[in-house]
Amino acid sequence: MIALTFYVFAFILVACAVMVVTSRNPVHSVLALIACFFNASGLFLLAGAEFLAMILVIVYVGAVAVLFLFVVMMLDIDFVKMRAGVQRYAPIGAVVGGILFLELLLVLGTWQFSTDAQELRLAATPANITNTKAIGRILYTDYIYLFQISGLILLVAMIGAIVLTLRSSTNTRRQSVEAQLARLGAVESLDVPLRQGVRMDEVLRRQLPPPPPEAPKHSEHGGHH
Amino acid sequence: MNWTLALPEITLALCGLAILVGGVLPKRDTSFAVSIATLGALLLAAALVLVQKEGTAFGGQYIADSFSSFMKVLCLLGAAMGLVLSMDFFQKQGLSRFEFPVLLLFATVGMMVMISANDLMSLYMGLELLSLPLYVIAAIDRDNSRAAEAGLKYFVLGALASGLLLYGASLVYGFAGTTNFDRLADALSAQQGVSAGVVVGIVFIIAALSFKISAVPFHMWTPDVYEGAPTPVTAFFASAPKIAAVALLVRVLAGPFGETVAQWQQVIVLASLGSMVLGALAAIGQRNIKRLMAYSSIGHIGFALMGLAVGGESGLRGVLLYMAIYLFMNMGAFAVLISMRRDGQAVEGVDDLAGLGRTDPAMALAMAVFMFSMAGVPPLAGFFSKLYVLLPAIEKGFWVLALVGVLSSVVSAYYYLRIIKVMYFDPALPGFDARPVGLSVVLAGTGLFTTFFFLFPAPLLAAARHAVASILG
Amino acid sequence: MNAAGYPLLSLLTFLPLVGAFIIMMVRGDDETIAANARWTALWTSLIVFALSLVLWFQFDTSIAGFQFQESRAWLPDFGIGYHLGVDGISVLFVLLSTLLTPICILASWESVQSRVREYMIAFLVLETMMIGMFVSLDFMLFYIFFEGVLIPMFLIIGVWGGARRVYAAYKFFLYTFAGSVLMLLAIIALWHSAGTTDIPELLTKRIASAWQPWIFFAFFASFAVKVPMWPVHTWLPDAHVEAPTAGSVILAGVLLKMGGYGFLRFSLPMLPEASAQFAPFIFALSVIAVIYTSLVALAQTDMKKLIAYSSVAHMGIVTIGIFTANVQGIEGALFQMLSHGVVSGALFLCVGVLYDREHTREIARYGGVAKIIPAYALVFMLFTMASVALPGTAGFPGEFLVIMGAFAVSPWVALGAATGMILGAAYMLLLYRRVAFGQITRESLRGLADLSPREHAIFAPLIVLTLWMGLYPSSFTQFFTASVAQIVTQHQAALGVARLAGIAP
Amino acid sequence: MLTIGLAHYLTLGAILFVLGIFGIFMNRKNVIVILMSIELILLAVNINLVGFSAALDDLAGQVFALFILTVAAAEAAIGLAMVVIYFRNRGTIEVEDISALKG
Repeated sequence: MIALTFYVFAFILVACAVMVVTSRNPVHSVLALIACFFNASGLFLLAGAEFLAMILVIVYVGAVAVLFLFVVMMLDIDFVKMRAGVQRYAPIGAVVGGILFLELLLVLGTWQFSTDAQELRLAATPANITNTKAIGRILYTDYIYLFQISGLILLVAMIGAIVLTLRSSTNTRRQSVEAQLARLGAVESLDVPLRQGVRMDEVLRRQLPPPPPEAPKHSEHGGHH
Repeated sequence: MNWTLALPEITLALCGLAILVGGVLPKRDTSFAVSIATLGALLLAAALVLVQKEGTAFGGQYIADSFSSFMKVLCLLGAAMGLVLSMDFFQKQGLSRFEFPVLLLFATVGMMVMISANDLMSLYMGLELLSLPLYVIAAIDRDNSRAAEAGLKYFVLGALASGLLLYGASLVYGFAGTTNFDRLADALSAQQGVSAGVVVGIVFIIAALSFKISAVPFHMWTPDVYEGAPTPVTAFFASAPKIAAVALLVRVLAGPFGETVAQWQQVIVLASLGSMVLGALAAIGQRNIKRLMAYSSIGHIGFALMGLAVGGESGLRGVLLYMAIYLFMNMGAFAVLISMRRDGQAVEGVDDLAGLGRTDPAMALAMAVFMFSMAGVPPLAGFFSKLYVLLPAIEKGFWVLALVGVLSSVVSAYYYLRIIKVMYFDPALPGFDARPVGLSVVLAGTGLFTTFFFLFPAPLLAAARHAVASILG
Repeated sequence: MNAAGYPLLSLLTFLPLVGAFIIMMVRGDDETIAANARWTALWTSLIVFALSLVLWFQFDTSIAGFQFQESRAWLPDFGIGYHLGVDGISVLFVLLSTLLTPICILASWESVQSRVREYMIAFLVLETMMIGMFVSLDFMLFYIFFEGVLIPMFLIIGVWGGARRVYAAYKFFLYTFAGSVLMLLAIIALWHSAGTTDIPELLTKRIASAWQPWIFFAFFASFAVKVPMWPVHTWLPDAHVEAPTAGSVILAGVLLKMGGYGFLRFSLPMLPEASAQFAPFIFALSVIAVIYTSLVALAQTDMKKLIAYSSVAHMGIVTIGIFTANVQGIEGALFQMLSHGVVSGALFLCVGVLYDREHTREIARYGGVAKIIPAYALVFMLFTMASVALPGTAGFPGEFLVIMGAFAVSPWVALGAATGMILGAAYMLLLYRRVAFGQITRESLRGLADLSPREHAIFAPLIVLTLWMGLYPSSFTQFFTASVAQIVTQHQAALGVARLAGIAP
Repeated sequence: MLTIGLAHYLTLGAILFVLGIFGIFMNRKNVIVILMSIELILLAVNINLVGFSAALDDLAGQVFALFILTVAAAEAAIGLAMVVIYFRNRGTIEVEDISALKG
């Protein structure tokens, strides 16, 4: 049963991966990539890596793949004009890829562990606790150093994405507190009596209060134009 | 959990966070203040590195020894010089953004993590913490299509290299059951005849690191990225990250994979030969001085790899000395390149240097010193850097390497001479714009080092010997 | 510390750098800088020359070994030290360098008008490198000075040279650099097999026979280019023609001697077997050089080029002398190098005098100058005679001794060298006749000014030396008799050992 | 073939790895697909690591994979940002057009 599940997942995974690489339409590629991640997640479950399987779905499908999709859509590429398919070197590439694959198979097929791999392990899987718990135990203790570095990496990615893509465009309307404060006199705020409103069309106007001694407390109205 | 050992990294990272907050909050342009603060943080980290104790921390993921101190100080110096070179340039280009120093600082943290890595995982994390900021700052001139292209190219190939590294690392992990370098060394030395999977893994890891140091055949990105990126960024790329990657290569090959020397030695020899020859030949036809420097850096890496291929105490010491001297020569040469700005416009042609000997004799003299030094003419520092790798190469009988090395340095002398020829022999063009103080300081410092290294070589030699002793155990 | 009681050789080597530093510090307008640079350079080089006279007077000619030694640790990790000293072979070259430098500076007094400061700095740096090379007793140190010469010389040719200066400068640099890096490998190989780069120590070590040909070949690549030997001489005519006068003088006077000095100091004593083995090969190349370049010289229309080719021929005589490995041959070679340094330097100065006035070096453009400027013609004649080795001038004793030495080895080699002498007489006299005698070819020549006091001052010491060396050679040969005798004895002994080893199973 | 062991996972990893490499070098139409190929390579690595982790009974492999996931997410963000600015500059993301800098 497990074997069958494995083969189903693996087959779909490979098929989708082929589609990622060869599909004409990048949107299809992204969707195939999402399918890849789902199937890989299933394989992780089979191997007992439950936490990783969940993370793969959450992080990859939830964030990364959506990001891909978002960018593909945003870039507004004319897919019809795109040159079709993989280009003329594809057969050569396929042959080279095939050779690489066969070589890897040859190497991996006769896999052997180091004789003392068992003694060298640093984080042997503890018995009788869930995979998530086990990872949680070591992630924040033994691997705190790397964990913090990964935090830095995410920070850097954030800075990087902002540096590269954020620009103060002239088209977007944004609040500028300073500009609003400086607009003193041009706009005045009225204390409107309850249930009377301001009937601008009519001459009905309240009498102005005496001028304030200092910059008035406009800030609470900062939001409106 | 002996976390205080990693104090330099921790301090630098915390400084980075503080500087980031300090840079983001004020409404005005904070780039200058942020640069100064970053410079201070880098120097503080260098001071901390110098007083750092030796040992391992975080369950063996982190190691501090005299090798790491040596390389970290070099990297911090390189980063600091790169920052000084960039400050004025970005302002004049209208690119000054406070994020650049912050990214450079985090990249430096990445280098330090790499250099102190004693585990495949910390190696990878350090490498990525270095690479991601580099991708960004290659393209920081984002409205320039050349910079954007350089960034994209660098990113795609860099990510591919990361993939190769990881695939190799996974195989090595699978074989030994551990990612810790010390334990890997045990596992690999215990084995009679290493299994094929490990060899494939090691080759993948070497290939990925070769990409980072732009050794042949993984050099293709170098000229394009060097040309496309803003010049100070190129200066930084050509120095500190390369030193960190070489340090990593040395540590990995001398440490955990030291027992499998037979498997990787030929690979390194070939990479070294290829880099030296390509660096010498491909640079000849270049008109753009940044591309020329890119090929020159490939050639220099070939020489450094010669020391690694030879191995042993003297060979590795040669690598360390080569990188140290290369840092100074390279930074000095780039300081000149960054000063190449006419009527407010940066120029990059070799011919734009024409007549510099008349218009700015001091800078021309400095550049001539760097070029003669890179060509390996005694008594300048570059000669000694080559000598220190040639000595062990001949001692251990690597005749072909040594011969190809000296012949390629004759060929490369041709294009270094071309720069000198343009500066001194050609009719003068209008002079460059006034040079900012920071550039003059870097120029003077590196120029004096390159010229007078031969008088006081002992301290650097002693430091390198000490450093090598610590990784060879 | 040494015989002088103070670090004489270090002083000699590095004093010019002090002068260069002072010149670098001069501030002011172009005129002030130029004047200051000229005078500072002249005084520096004169002081160095005066100091070097100590060597002349205090050198103990009865000792074959090294004198005035200084040594300090420098790169102890690699067994490379800072070791200076002179013996009979090198001492006169030091004097030659210190003598020619002030003469060159005087010679460029008026002819160099652009970038005077840089020019003088380059010359003083060049002097440091030349002296340093002759006094180093550590191979690595030697190499550093040997190569360091390239930097100032490249700039001197390239910046202040003639029309094709860039090509000539490149050719000069790349030829010598290519040769030298091979020597670097050989030096490292020597260091590896002997564990030291100290020359006196290396001289006592025996290099394994299997290694000798390789090391010899690498040395040969470097020194043969420097000498220069046929067929790697082609950089020399270009460099000479394009270099400014003073550059040519130093090039012919000192730099060419570096090759011969290298052969004599390293190849012959350190690699006796390979030297003996390759001697016929060297003889062949040298004889070809002597005859072929003499014929080429006959066909030249440019005065400088003619003298440049004559240099190649004269240096061919030198290499023959060195590899005869007998006392006459080596003494002759040494003497020939010294005399050639003086005479060819003087000849280039003579050409420079005409060039400064008429701005051409075409032989055909001159004629009958003897009638217009007799003093110059007289000086020129003296050096022409010395160049064709007229007895009584500096050229004679050297060539005579070499031919004597060569005859002992092979009459054919001696014949070749003698043919060269005859051809040399032909082209030099032809040159002199076409320039000095005959009809005055151009009217403009009538306005030629005779030698100025400055030029008199330049030529006077050279004239004195030329006659002194010709009339009383033993005051020079006495310096190197002991050293040469020792080299020859050791060479024979080493060959004897090798022969014995060859006979024994 | 009916018991699923290490070899199965390794083979699957190798297939994905080769596909990823193929995708990077043979793709001539779209840079985004190259980024996706890189994700495939990282997925291959993760499958390898999980396979080894299971076979060795060691959690380090899974932790490694976890970190790779984190970094890959960061890498994807940077990569896509790079594609966006490239598109803004050039109006295209075809691979064959990325050759203004002559290699």
